[in-house]
Amino acid sequence: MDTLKQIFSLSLFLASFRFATPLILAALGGIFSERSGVVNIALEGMILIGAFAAVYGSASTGSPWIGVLYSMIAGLAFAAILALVCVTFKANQIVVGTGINIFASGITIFLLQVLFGVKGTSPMVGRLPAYRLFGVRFNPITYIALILVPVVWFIFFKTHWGLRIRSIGEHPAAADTLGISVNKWRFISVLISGVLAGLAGAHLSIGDGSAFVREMSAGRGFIALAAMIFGKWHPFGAFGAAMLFGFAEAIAVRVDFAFIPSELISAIPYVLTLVVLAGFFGKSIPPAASGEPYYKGEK
Amino acid sequence: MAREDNYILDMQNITKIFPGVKANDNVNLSIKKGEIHALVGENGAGKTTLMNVLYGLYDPDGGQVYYEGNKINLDGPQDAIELGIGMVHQHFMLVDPLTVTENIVLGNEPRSGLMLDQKTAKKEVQDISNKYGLFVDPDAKIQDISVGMQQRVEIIKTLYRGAELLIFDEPTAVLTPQEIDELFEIFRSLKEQGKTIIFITHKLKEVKTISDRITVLRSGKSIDTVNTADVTKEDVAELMVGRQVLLEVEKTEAKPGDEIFNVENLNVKDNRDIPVVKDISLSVRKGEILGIAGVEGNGQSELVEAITGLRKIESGKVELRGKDITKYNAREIKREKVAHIPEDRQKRGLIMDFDLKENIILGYHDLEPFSKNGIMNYDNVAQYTQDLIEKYDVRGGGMEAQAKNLSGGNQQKLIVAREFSHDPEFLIASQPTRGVDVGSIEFIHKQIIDRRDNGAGVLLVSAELSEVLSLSDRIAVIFEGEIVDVLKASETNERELGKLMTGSKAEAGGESNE
Amino acid sequence: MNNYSEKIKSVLTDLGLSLLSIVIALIVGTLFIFLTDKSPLDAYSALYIGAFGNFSAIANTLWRSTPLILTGLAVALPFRAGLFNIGAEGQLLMGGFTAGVVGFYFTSLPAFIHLPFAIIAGMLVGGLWGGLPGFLKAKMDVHEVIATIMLNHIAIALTINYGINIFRDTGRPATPRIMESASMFNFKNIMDYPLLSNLPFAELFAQPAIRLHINFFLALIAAVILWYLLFKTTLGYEMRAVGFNPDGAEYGGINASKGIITAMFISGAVAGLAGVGEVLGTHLSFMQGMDAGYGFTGIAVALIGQTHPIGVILGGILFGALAQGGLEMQFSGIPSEIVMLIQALVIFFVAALQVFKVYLAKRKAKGGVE
Amino acid sequence: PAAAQDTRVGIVLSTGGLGDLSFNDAAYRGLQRAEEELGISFDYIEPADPSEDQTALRRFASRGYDLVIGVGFQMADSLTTVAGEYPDTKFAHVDQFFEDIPENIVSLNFAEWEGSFLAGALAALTSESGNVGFVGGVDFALIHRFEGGFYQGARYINPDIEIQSRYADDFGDPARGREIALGMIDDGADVIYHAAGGTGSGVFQAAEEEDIYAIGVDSNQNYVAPGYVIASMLKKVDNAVFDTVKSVVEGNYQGGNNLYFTLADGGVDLTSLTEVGQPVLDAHENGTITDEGLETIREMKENVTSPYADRIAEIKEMIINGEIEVENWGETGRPDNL
Ligand SMILES: Nc1ncnc2c1ncn2[C@@H]1O[C@H](COP(=O)(O)OP(=O)(O)OP(=O)(O)O)[C@@H](O)[C@H]1O
Ligand SMILES: Nc1ncnc2c1ncn2[C@@H]1O[C@H](COP(=O)(O)OP(=O)(O)OP(=O)(O)O)[C@@H](O)[C@H]1O
Ligand SMILES: [Mg+2]
Ligand SMILES: [Mg+2]
Repeated sequence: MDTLKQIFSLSLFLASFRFATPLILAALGGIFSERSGVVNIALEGMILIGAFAAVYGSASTGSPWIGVLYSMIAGLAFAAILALVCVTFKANQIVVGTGINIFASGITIFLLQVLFGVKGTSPMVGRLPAYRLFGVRFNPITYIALILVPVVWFIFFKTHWGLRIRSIGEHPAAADTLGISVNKWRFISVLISGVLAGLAGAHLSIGDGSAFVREMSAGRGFIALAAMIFGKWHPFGAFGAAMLFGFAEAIAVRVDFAFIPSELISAIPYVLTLVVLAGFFGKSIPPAASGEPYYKGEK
Repeated sequence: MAREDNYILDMQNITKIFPGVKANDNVNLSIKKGEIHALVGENGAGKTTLMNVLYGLYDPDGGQVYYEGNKINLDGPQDAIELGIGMVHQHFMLVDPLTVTENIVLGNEPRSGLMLDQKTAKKEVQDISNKYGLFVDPDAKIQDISVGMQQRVEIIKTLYRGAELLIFDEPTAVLTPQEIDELFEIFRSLKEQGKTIIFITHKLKEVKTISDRITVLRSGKSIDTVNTADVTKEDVAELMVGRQVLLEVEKTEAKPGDEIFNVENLNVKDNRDIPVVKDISLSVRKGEILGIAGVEGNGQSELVEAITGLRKIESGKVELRGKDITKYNAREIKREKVAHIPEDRQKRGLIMDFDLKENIILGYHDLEPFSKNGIMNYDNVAQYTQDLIEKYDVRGGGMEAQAKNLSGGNQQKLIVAREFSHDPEFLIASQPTRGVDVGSIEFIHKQIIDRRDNGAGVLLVSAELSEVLSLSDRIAVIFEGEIVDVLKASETNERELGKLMTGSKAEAGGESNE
Repeated sequence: MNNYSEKIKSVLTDLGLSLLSIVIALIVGTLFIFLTDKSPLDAYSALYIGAFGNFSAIANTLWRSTPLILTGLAVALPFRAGLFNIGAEGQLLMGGFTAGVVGFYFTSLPAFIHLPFAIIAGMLVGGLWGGLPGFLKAKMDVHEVIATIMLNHIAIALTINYGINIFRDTGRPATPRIMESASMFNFKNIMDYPLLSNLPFAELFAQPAIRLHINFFLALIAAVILWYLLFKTTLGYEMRAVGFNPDGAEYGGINASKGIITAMFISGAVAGLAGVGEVLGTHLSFMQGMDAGYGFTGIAVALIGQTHPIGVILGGILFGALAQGGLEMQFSGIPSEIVMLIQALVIFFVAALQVFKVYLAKRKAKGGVE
Repeated sequence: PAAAQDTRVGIVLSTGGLGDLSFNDAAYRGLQRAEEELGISFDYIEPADPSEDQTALRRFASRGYDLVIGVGFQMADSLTTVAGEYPDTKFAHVDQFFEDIPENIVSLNFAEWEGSFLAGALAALTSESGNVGFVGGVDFALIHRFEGGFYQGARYINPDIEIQSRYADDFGDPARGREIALGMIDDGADVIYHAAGGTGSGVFQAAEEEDIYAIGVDSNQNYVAPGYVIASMLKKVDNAVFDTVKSVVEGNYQGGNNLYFTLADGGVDLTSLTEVGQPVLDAHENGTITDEGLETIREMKENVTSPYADRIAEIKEMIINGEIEVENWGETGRPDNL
C-alpha cells in the first residue's frame, strides 16, 4: 500500500533524523540538569534564544560556525540565570523555568527588531554546510548530536564527573558529607544543559534552516523533556525516544493517511507516544532529589 | 586552649539551636586518643546534632572545638575529612543506585586519564576490607545489599579517607546480634590500629561491653563523663533519664485465650520476585506474645508486609478470629483492630513532611472523631494529638512540627502512640524499640505487655534477641523463610536461639513445640 | 496556640516579599525601557493605571486573572498530590471547545438549563482530559509530565484544527457564536437585571468597557473549594499524603491510585472551567488563539502562590494585572515584547525572593528561643 | 472633513503582530504611506491574545481617534461591539466578511482565490515535472481560499497536473515547512506555493536547497531566497488601508460596506513577471540582499517568468471579465476528494 511505501522510504528515515536532532540535544541537556537535581523546563526558551543567537552570529560575521558558537553562548547565558536563581538562591525551578521561556520569546522578538529591524522573520543568513557521510547528507549539528549520545553516556557512567553529578541528583546530603560541592556541580550541569539546548536552537535556525522565525522552537523543548523522561534519564534511552518523536513527526508531515482527517495528522506523534508508553513501558523514576533545592543540614 | 595533650578532641560549650529547640546547650565533650568513647542520652538529647557539628555539617551557635590541641573551624565536612574525622550517620549517607565501590570513592575517585579508574578503586576497597575484616561486595548496588553490609560500606568510606577519629551514630540500631559482634570486632581492630571511636547507642549492654568512657547528654546538656569500669548499666540509665529505670521487663505468666490469628502455608515473594516466605504456618492466641526470632533478611519483613496487606500473597491463608482476611488490603485489615508498628519508620510509618497531628491519625484519618462524612475535624485531631504527645512523651517542636524534625527515637514513639491508641486486638510490632532510648524502651515494652494482659494477641518481630526473649511467651525461629522451630520463651536461651537462627538445628535445650 | 496569628504573619511576609520583588523587577525592567527612548515613569504609571487606575481597570484586571487563577489551581492541586500537571492547556481547550459546541448547538434551551449544561459539559470533558493522564499514571506508570504534554498537542489538533473545521459556519476559524441562553452573566449588563441593578455600586459596573463576568466568582469559589478539599477533607488529607510519601500512604491504608486519578480529574475540570469561561463569558465562541498559553502561565501562577489555593488567587491577580496593565503600556509606546520581558522579570524575582522567606523564618526561630 | 494633519488613526493588529510578512505588515505599510502622503498620524497595538482586542479598540475609540482599524478574523465581534458604543467613530476591518455590517464599519476583504489562481497557473506553466505543491499554515477557511485558487489555476493550465497539498498546522514552524516541502520535492514537485506565514520561510529554504521554485504570498517575498521565489501573490492590504484612510481624510468614507478587493481593482495580484518590484529594490537598498542577489532575481525573471507574462496577463483579463469563474473554497468548503 502507498502509505506503507512512504513510511519505509529512506527520505522519511532521513527526515526523522533531522526532526530528532534538536530533541536529542535538548534531551541530553535535560539529562545533565535533572541528573544533578535541577528540573529544567526552560529548555524551550534556551532552544529559542540559541536559534536566534545562531542567526545573529551567522549574519554579523558571515560565518555560520560563529553562529553555532553564539548559540551555545546564548544557551549558556540563559542557563546561568536558571542556575543562579535556582541553585544559588534556591528559587523554585519550575517557576523560573517558565519565566525564562516567556523571557526568551520577548527578548528574541525585541532583538530581532533591534538587530534586523524586523519583528517576525529574520532575513535568510548563511547556513551550515551539509556533509555527505555513508551516503546520507546531514548538517554537522546532526552528526554532533549523534556523537554526543555516547559521549554523554561516557561522561555519566565512566568518569568521576558523571559519578558526582549522579550522586548529587540522588542524594545531595551524601555527596555533601563527602565534601562534594552540591551547588558547584549543579551549576555546571545546568550550564551544560544550556549549551546543548542552544545548539539545538542553532540546528533549527542555521542547521536545517537559515532564518529565525519568532517562536520557532514550537514546543520542541517540552517534547525533549518528554523524550528525556521517556528515555528514563539515560542518554541512549533519550536518544531512542527522540528518534521515535522525530520519526512520528516525519510521518505527520510526509505520509498521507486516507483514513485520517488532514487536521488530525499533526497529532500522530503524540498519540503514538501515549500508546507506546501505556502499552509496554515500565515506570520512569526521576532522580530522587530532582526539583529540590539543597539546604545544608536539612534532615 | 585544649585541656590535656592526650586528648585528640575537645568540644567546649557547644550550643546549637533549631527552630523551637535548643538541641545542644553548652555541651562539653573530650575524647582521648585511641579510646572508644560512648555518647549516650535520651531521644532528642542532642547526640546526633553534636556529632553533626563536629563533622562540620552544622555550624554551632556557640562554643569551640579543639582537635589535636588546635582550635578548629569547620566550614564543611571536607574540612573534617581533611583533619581525619569520619562519620557513620544514623541514617546512612549512601546513594542507592550506585555501587558499593562508587559510594566509597565518591569525592576522591582514583582516575586514569579521563576515566574513573574502577580497577584501582575496587582494589583499594578490597585492601581496606581485608585489613579491617570488613567484608563487602564491591560491585553490588547499595539498594541490593543488607543493612549490615551498608554499614560496613560507611565504615570503609571513612577509612578510605584516612579517618583517625570515627563517629558512629547508633550503628547497632539496625544490626543483628551477629552483625553487632562483628562490628565490635571491627571496633577492636580499629582501636589496635590506633584509631579513636565515638560511639552513640541506646543499648547499655553494648556501652559496657565495648566502651572505655561514657559521656551522658540530657535534653541538650552534657551531664557527666565517667569511666565505663566505674559504673553499672543502671547508673548510666539513671544519668540519662534522671530517674531509676527498669532495664529488665517485668511480666506475669501469660494467660492465653483462644486463637485470634493464624496463617497457613503462606508463600510470599520479595521485590525481586524471589520466594522469601515459604509455607509458613503460625498461630497467635489472645493474651500471648509470639516472638519471631531471626537474622534480618530471612523473610520476616515480607511476612509482616504480607499479613498487613502491604505485599501480595502468592498462596496460603491468613485468618483473624477465624475470618479469612487473606485478600484484605491494608485499610481493611486495620479496621479489624489490627495495629502495625512497621520496621521502617521513615519509609512506611510516617509522612515525614506532615506535622505531628497529621501523622498521628495516619491510617485512622477517615474515622470519627477525626473525620466525619469525608470532612476532617482538625480541632479534635489537635486535642487528640496534644493528649498523646503528652502521654507518650513525644519531644521536639509540638504538634505543628514536621515529623522529619523529630529525633529518631521520638519518631518511633509517635508511631507507637498512634498504633496503641485504638485498643488493637491484634498487634504486629516489628523492631518496636529500634533506635529508642532506655526510658522509652521501658515504656514501649510496658505498653506491649499491657496490651497482652488486656487480651490482645501480639506478634513481635525483633532482631534484638534479648527483646524477643524478655517479651515473648512463645518464640518462633525463622530461617531462610521457614519456621524452623517454635519454643517456649521460658525454656530457651540466646545460645539456642542463635544456633537455630543461623540454621544449625537445635540440640537439647528444652523440647520444642507445645 | 497562637497558630492563626502565626499564619497571618507568614502570609503578610509572603505578600510583602512579593511586592518587594515586583518593585525590583520593575527597576530592572527600566533597562529595557531605556532601550526604547520612552520614559520608564510613563511606562510604569501606564502599567499601574491600566491595571488599577480606575474601577473598570480593576474589574478588567480581575477578568484577565480569571483563567489564570483557574489554570493555576489546576496545577496546584495535583502538585500537592505529587503530580506535575503541564496539561492545563489541553484541558482548557477541551473544556472550552465542549462549552462552545454545547453553547451554539442547542438553540432552544432556557438559560437556567443551557448555561449550567454548557458549564458542566465543559468541566466534565476537561476533567476527563485530566483524568486520563491520572489513570495512565495510576494504572500504567506512565509519567504524567509526558502524558500531559502529549495530550496538549492532541487537544490542539482535536479542537483548534479539526473541531473548528467541522462546526465552522463563516470564514472565521471559530465555532458558531453561542446562544444568548448559554452566555455567562457579564457585569456591564447589570442594569438589565432589576434585582442586581439596585445593589450598591451597581451603576459602577454598568460601563461598556467592563468585561468582568461571573466566571471570576466561579474561580474564587473553585479556589475555596480546593483549599477546603486539600486542608479540611479526608480526601485532601489522603492526596497530600500520597504526594509526600506514597509508601507511607499505602501503609496508612490510602489508595494512591484513587488519589492520583481524582486529583487529576478535578484539576482537569478546573482547567476546563477556565476554557468554559473564556468561551461563554469572554469570546462568546470557541476561537483559535483563545487559549493564549494560560495553561503554561498557570504553572508559574500556581508555584508563586505556593500551590496554596489562596496563594494562587493572589498569583493569578498579579498576572492578570500584568496582562491588563501591559496592554496599557503599549499605548504609552512600549512595544509588546518589552511588556513580555517585564512580565518575565516579575516572575524571576517573585520566585527568587520567596527564598528569603525561608531565611527570615530561620532567623525568627532562633530569636524565639534565646 | 477633518484636516489631514490632525486625523488620527489607531490600528489593532492581529495576534502574531508585526513581522508576519502578511496582512499585519501590509496594513502597517499602508498607514506609513498615509502618514507620508496624507500627513495623518497613527498608533498601533499588538495584542498578546484575542482577549485584548476589544479593550484595545475601545481605547482608541474613546480617545477620539478618527479611524479605528482592526485586523484579522478574531477582531470582528469586538469591532462590532465597540462600533456600537461609538457610533460617531469610523471603523475599518481587514479580512472578515460581516453578515449585517454597521454603518460605521467598512470591511476590507480580498479575493485571495483570484490571485492564487494566477499563482497556480504560473506554477503549472513553469513546472517541468507536471507536479506542484501547496503548503498551508493552518487548515481553515481563510487558507482554503488560497489553496482553492491555486488548485483551480494549476488545473486550468494542465488538467492532469499532479497537485500536492499539506498543512503545517502552525504559522511559525519553518522546520516543518521545510520538511513538508522536501517531502513534496521527493514526490516530484518542482514548484511550491505557500500560504503559511513564518512556516513558509522553510518552504523557501527547501526550494533553494533542492533547486526548485517557490511562490510567495501576501507581500512581495521574491527577495527572500533570491532566484528561487519566482513570484508572490500580492494581497494589497496596504492599498486598501491607505484608500480607507484617504476616504476619511477627504470626507467620503463609505461605512456599512463589505468591500471586496479583487484582481479587477488590483486588490490582489501577482508580482510582475518581468520587472523587479520595489520591495526587492528596498531590500537591496537596506542590504538584506546583495548585488548578486538582485542580479539573480533579474536573471530569473528574464529566463523563467517573463516568457509567461503574456499568458498570465491574458488569464487575469479573463478572470476580470468573468470568462473564468474562480470558486472560493473559503465559502464552498474544501472538496474532500483531493
Ligand atoms: N534539622 C532540624 N530541624 C529542627 N529540629 C531539629 C533538627 N534536627 C534535630 N532537631 C531537634 O533537635 C533535638 C536533638 O535532636 P538529635 O537528633 O540531636 O537527638 P538525638 O540525641 O540524636 O536523638 P536520637 O537518640 O533519637 O537520635 C531534637 O529535639 C530534634 O527534634
Ligand atoms: N501562600 C499563601 N498565600 C496566601 N494565603 C495563605 C498562604 N498560605 C496560607 N495562607 C492563609 O493561611 C490560612 C491557613 O493556611 P493553610 O490552610 O495552609 O494552613 P494549614 O495548617 O495547612 O491548614 P490546616 O492547619 O487546617 O491543615 C489559609 O486559609 C490562607 O488564608
Ligand atoms: Mg540521633
Ligand atoms: Mg496543612
